[in-house]
Amino acid sequence: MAHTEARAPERGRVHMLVFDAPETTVGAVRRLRGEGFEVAEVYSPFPIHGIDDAMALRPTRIALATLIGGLCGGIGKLVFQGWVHVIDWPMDIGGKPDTALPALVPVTFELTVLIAAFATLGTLFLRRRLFPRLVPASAPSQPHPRVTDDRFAVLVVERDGSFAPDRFRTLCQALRPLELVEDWRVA
Amino acid sequence: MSASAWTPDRLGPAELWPPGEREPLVSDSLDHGEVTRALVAPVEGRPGKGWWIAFVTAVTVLVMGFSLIGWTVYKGIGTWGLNRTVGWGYDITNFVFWVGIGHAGTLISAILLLLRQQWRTSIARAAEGMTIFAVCCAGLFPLIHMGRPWLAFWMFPYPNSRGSLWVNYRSPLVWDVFAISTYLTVSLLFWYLGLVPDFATLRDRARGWRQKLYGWLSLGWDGSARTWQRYEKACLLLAGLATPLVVSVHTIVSFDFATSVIPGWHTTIFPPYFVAGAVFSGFAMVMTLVLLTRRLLHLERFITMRHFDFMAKVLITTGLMVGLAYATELFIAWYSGSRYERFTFWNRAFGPYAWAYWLMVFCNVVVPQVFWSARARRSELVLFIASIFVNIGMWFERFNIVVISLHRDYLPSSWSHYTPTLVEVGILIGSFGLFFTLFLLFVRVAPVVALHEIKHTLALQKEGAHGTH
Amino acid sequence: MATPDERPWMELDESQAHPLAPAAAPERAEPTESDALALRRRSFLTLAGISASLAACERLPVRHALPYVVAPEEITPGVATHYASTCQACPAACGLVATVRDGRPVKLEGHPEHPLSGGGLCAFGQGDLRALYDAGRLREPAIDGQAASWEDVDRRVAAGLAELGGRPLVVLSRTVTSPTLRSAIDGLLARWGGRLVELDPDAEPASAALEAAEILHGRPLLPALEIGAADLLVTFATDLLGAGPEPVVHTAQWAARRRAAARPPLRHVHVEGSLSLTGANADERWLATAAERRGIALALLRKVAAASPGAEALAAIDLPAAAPHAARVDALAKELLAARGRSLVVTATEDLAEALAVGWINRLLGNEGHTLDPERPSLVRRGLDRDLAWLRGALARGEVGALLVLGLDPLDQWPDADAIRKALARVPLTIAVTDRPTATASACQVVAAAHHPLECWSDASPRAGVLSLAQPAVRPLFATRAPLASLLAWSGAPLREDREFLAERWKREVLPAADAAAWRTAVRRGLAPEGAAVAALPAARPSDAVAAVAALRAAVATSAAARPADVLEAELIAEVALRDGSRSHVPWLRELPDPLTRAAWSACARLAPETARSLGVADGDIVRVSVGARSVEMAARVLPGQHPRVIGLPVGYGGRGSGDPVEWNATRAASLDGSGRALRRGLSARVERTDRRERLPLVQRHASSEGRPIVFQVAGADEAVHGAHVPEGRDLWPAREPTKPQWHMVLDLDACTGCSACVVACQAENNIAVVGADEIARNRGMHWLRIDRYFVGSPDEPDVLFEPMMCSQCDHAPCETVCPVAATVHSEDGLNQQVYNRCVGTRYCANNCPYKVRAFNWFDNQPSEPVARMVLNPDVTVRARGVMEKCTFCVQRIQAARIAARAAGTADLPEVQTACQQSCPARAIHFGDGASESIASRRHAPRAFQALADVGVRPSITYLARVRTRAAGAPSPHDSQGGHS
Amino acid sequence: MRSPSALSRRLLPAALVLVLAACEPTNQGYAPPQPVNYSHAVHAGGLRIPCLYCHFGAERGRHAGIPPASVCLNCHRQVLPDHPEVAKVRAAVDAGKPIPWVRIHQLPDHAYFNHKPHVAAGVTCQTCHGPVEEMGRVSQHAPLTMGWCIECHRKGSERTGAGFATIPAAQANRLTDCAVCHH
Repeated sequence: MAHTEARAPERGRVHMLVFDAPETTVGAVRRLRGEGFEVAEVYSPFPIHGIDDAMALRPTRIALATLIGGLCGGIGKLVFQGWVHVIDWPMDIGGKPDTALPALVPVTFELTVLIAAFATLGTLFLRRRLFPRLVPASAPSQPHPRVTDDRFAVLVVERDGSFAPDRFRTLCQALRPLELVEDWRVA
Repeated sequence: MSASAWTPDRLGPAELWPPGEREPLVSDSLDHGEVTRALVAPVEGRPGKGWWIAFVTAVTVLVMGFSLIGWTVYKGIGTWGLNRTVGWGYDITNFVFWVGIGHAGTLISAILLLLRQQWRTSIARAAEGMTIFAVCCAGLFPLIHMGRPWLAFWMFPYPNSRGSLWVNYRSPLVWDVFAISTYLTVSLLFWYLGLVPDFATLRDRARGWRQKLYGWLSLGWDGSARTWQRYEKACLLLAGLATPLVVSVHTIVSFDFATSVIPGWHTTIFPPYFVAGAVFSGFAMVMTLVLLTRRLLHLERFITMRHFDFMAKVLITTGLMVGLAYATELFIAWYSGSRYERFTFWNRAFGPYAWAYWLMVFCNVVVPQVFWSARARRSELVLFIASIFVNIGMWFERFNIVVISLHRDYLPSSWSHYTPTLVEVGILIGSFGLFFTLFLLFVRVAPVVALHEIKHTLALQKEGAHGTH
Repeated sequence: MATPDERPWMELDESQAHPLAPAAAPERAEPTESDALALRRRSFLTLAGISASLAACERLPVRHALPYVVAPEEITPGVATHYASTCQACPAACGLVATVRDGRPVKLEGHPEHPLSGGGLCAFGQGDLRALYDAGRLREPAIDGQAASWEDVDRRVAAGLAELGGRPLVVLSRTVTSPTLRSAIDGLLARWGGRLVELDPDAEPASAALEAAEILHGRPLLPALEIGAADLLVTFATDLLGAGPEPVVHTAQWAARRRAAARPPLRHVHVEGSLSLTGANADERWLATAAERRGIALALLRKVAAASPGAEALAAIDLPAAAPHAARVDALAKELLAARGRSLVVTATEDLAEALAVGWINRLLGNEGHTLDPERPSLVRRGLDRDLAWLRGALARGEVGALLVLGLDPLDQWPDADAIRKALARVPLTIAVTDRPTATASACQVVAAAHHPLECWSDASPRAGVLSLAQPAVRPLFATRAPLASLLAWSGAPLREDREFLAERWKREVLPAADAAAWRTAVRRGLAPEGAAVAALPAARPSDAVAAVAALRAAVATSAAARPADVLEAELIAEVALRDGSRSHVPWLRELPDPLTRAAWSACARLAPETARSLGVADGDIVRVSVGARSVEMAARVLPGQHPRVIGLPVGYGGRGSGDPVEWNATRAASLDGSGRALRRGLSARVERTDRRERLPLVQRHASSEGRPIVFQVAGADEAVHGAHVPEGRDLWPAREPTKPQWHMVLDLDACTGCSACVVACQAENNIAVVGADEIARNRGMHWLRIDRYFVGSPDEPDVLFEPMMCSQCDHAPCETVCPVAATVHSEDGLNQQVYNRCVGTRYCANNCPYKVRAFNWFDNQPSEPVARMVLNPDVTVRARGVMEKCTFCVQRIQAARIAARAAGTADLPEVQTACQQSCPARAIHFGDGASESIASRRHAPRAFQALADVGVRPSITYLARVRTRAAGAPSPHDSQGGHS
Repeated sequence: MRSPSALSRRLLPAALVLVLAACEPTNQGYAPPQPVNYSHAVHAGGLRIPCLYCHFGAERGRHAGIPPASVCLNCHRQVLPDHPEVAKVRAAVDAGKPIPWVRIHQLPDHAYFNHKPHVAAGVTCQTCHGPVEEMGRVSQHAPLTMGWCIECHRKGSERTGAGFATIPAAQANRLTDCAVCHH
């Protein structure tokens, strides 16, 4: 799902509006979407308050990965510890029973947290395709070099012939972006 | 966080700052571009004289410390002042001290994040860095304190040809191994996650090898709304994970002592006592470090006295908590009726190491009381001196727990004394060299204040200002 | 021992060459660089069993295995053989069993069948093994300081002896207990004309007692003590249980008597000035200076004589009435009179009057023949001061034609060493027979490098009627020669080999039948058979009571000069570790802490707390003690129980080559009286404080038990210990199902005298490293077994309690839970196992041990010289640096027993003795299955307690409290525990 | 854009190296040339000489022992006295110098292996040394790691068949105690 979303701007003609403040950006997105234009993506140097709502993004389910990771880590480690001390090589350590559950709690807890953290970040990186790479990722996916500094870019995609170029231009004039790049393409 | 409306009233105790006089956390006049330029300047520019002096000093101390570690490994632990009765001294004292220091970062970045304390933003990055470097210093000591450190990998359960002889999961030291390595890993992940957008900023400003380097480090960050959405969620989740983790780590470190049989160690109060002490010492160290960094990197606009005011309040609170713990220990030792417990605490206060005990009480309980004064909370000199005192006091707290409990335990015939050697003192100083070397490198590689978070805070501040008027 | 062999000790067939040394090393051994050390390669097997750690990721290095070319019959590689022999470290000549592995002795133990020592072996005797492998031994003979061949030595000696010109050859020796050696000396003296002078270099004087015996019993031999027959033992400043003449024998008798349940408890009253082990163990201890002791002895005699019919002549002597402790003297005299024939009074003194008085007391009480045996006298002390005075005079006058010094080092031990050195230079022929470089050897023309006793054939008769045999346990390591062989060579005897001479003499004079089988049996048992002919003793002159009374009257008249009350008196004392200092180079003995001062390595002057206060001296302050014109500087050690006017100076330190920073032996502080006697007691001394300090190598710095349930004493054997029991059933978790056996140890503190034999036994058995004075001072000693010493009561006259402390193998071992790598875990049979190769050295276990019995290898401490490593027990891992270690209950012995049982196909383990248990002269240590009768009955005895039982770790060691019996009405101010620091 | 598989191509070999470094290689299969070209296949296989005839130490104690050269000559004085390999042995005996055999089975020094109880328990030589009677040049059959020892010791407590029957049940379950081999 995220995959197709990310690739969406590459299909069809794409126009880019550049702003310098989060409020204007959110306002622009609302207007554009209200006018029936499809806002494919918004790029910003920091998370914009209210943009999820404006873009009508579905809430992320990344917490599920955390839960699964944590359960796997915790249960797995508990079972492994139990196997080590009860089945594989039971030893008399300090006269305590092999099944000394309280002693196994700390490590179980740590592994729960560790694997949950790995699962969360792994999911984030995988889903958002965040991997180490040499070429600046701006080339394919980042529309404007200053979106990591002080610019906010809104991408509007033209699709299915329902796009009205005149209306779009008029709206853009009203929104007063710093820049308007029509038919923006991946460099 | 992003979902809820932020109002300045939540900033902190509003009564201190009557409406209209409310001091902004970050100077309002800045725009995003200025923030970027101001904060990446130490990374992109050439280091100043101050940085070089600090760096050369730190590296020198580091080299000295590691030479002494090399000497220890070559000759044996006998180069230290430990003996048959006192098997742990500076080594574990330093370990617990550094682990404690390492608590403030995660506390500030995770717990205060969950508690929506915006003032954390300016110091969170530095505090997280400090956490990681402190945990590195801490991890060093369990490693080198071993008689045979080259076999340290036996502490990890890995399949082996010894019939698969695993580890003893009942041992608090194994818990430590898992706790410290998990804590280091999760802290690193959390820290790195926060750095990724800032690396992208650096990447997009850089050319040549720096662009490649930051290109690698920023993982192809694009700043899209969808990425930010998941990013923020992941940050919250990690904060949620890190919060019990940070509490668990010092709890487990306290288990090293609490699960033993030695009077003075075998104490159920230890987990909360250790965690409070860790926050206390961590905040003191953050204070020391941020006071210096702020001056060194000219970040007064981002780290304001208001931040220190908050930190000083945390110090006084946690200082009272450890003070309560000290008193509780003494009371319970008396109340327990155990002759061993009673003697141990009598010995702490009036035995041969009484000076260390009272130094601890002075530094940790008396000194922070100065922060009842609002003027003291806003005096850099008072803050700096007090934070140093707390650092010293918290080191001695661990020394008292480790050494004074051991040197006179159950059997009077084995009572002994411990005096550190120059090697041990040198390694302790060397660990500060490691800490500051890493920190000084860090401020040259990454923005010491989180760019995107400051910008976010600025934006919220403006929005909030609009919203309330 | 471990192997259930009905013939436990090997026999050496006389038809064979000595087979102990194999032609080559067995497998696992590599060729060594022994040539560089002038070791004869054939003489030993290399260092099998010495661990070398192997790098994990490499192929193992190529190792060669060199099998025997022709296998010797007696040796199975890796299997120990045991040889019965006799200890020759001191004249007490205890029975010995040497454990030999692959041709080298690795452990000395007591000979259980020896009629006197009965299985125990003291620290000093066990240390002799380490002396065998001492790198500093003489390796070849020398003439005028130059290495020489034995032919040259014999030629030079023969030439020198041929030119005596009527002047006597003097053989100067320690008391000779070997009848065979004595006959060889006699042969030499008969050939060349001369005289044997015997000398006992001990701190404890014997000459006056010998003279008293001569007067009372007709020959200068000490009547043997039978402590086992006594109900009341009164000892005057003789360290019977410590560094006395026969500590193993007397300790065994004393402890056996204390355990004899059917008889009234043995009461032991000890009178002394400087705290000794005997004093520490006595029920009652009186403090008295040398002069006061004489007064007490005479006052006792006066009261005993007054109450004894037929002692009018004695009563007529004007014996002093008033003595210190007058009230106690009265009471004791009554007790003595009530215990006629069942009491025993012993003294070690330089005062003939005191010695005679004690002899008379025993005679009047009818103890002779019961607790004291003049008919079968002890032969371990025969040095008479008058012989020595003669030798001094003869040397000074240049009348000695040749001097042969056998083993002694008078230049180190005599106060007038400089004069003797000058006199030696004028003697035409001087010969030193010694295995060590000594001061005397360096002043002698010929140095006949001697075998170590473990390389020699010999015999010994420490008491009339007792004769044992000594056989070598190893082939000679160096180009040395047995002293006996040297004497034979110089006397021109037809038999020149020590073994032949010995066998010939035994067949002729000792054995009932002069056949090879009887000889072989004797060698195998190490003892002369029952009813064998004993050594000839000097004939006893009939005792002349009138003359004896006259002698006493004369002796009493020569009263010692009164000393002002404020002058301190110095007393030379011996410690159990070093005794006279003849083995002061042995690292085991140097590392052995004195049981009273708890100081190792370092000589320290013992001062009473009161004295130390008035001098402003604390532990470790260097004090200068001056006796006459001589002075000595020594660290002070404040010792509760010391007489406030007596300062104890240990002898045995500072001998040449001992490695002491001070080349000094305390015996030199002794002064000479007018007759040339070396005085050791009651010396007027001045003590000054210097401004220097020494960091004393103390292994214990706190003397009080702080009222904790650690150690207890009770007033009667049936009295229960209070406060040491813990209610059962407080566990938070279910108990494990115990299997059989569960090893358990019981230590009887009432038998334990603190003699420390077990400490050295443990060190030898378990390859425990010696770390040196500096490390001991840092509290880093490696001993697995230590003997804690607590003082109870007032610091001026405290009771002393000893408590051997080792790993308690706790059922709920706190050390096990905390080890991260499971290097210390519990075994099925209740042992707390320590796996050295798994240990990573976190020291967490040691921190968590309530008894602090774990020792960490702070450095690589094992000796590097190959010869010193030969002493290592191949059954025990040599621990590397960075590894924790501790007592294992001698698990290698348990393991050997289990293998033996398995090979025999039985389920029952043979008896296992730990090394400490085996060596204990007092038999204070009991070891076995906790459910067995011998252990279980003791564990549940009234006196039983466990140290720190309230901690709840369930130790597998049970202690039995010390019983201290005080006379009715005697001051008994101390409760069972508590004390001071 | 790089795919995850490119990542795994680079990371996996690195991970593999780490895993390999962690597992300890053994000397299994070690078959060095020996100074005398002695064939167990001929003596123990073909001629059916019992192992314990030459390695008599195995019954008596810790070391099975390499037989003294004199044992070889018990037979070879009569049998094949002129064989060139036998001549080497005789030369060694005449010179009194031991033959420097290359040691194959090496246990770590901190493990106390004792042949006697194993032989007594009926463990065959081949269990550990492999089919020596088929070996021309002896090679190390088993890995001789602790895990390999323990595998058998664990079974010792269960096995009731030949050999282990001599071990009383109460003792058999102690075969995995550390002190059985480490003291």
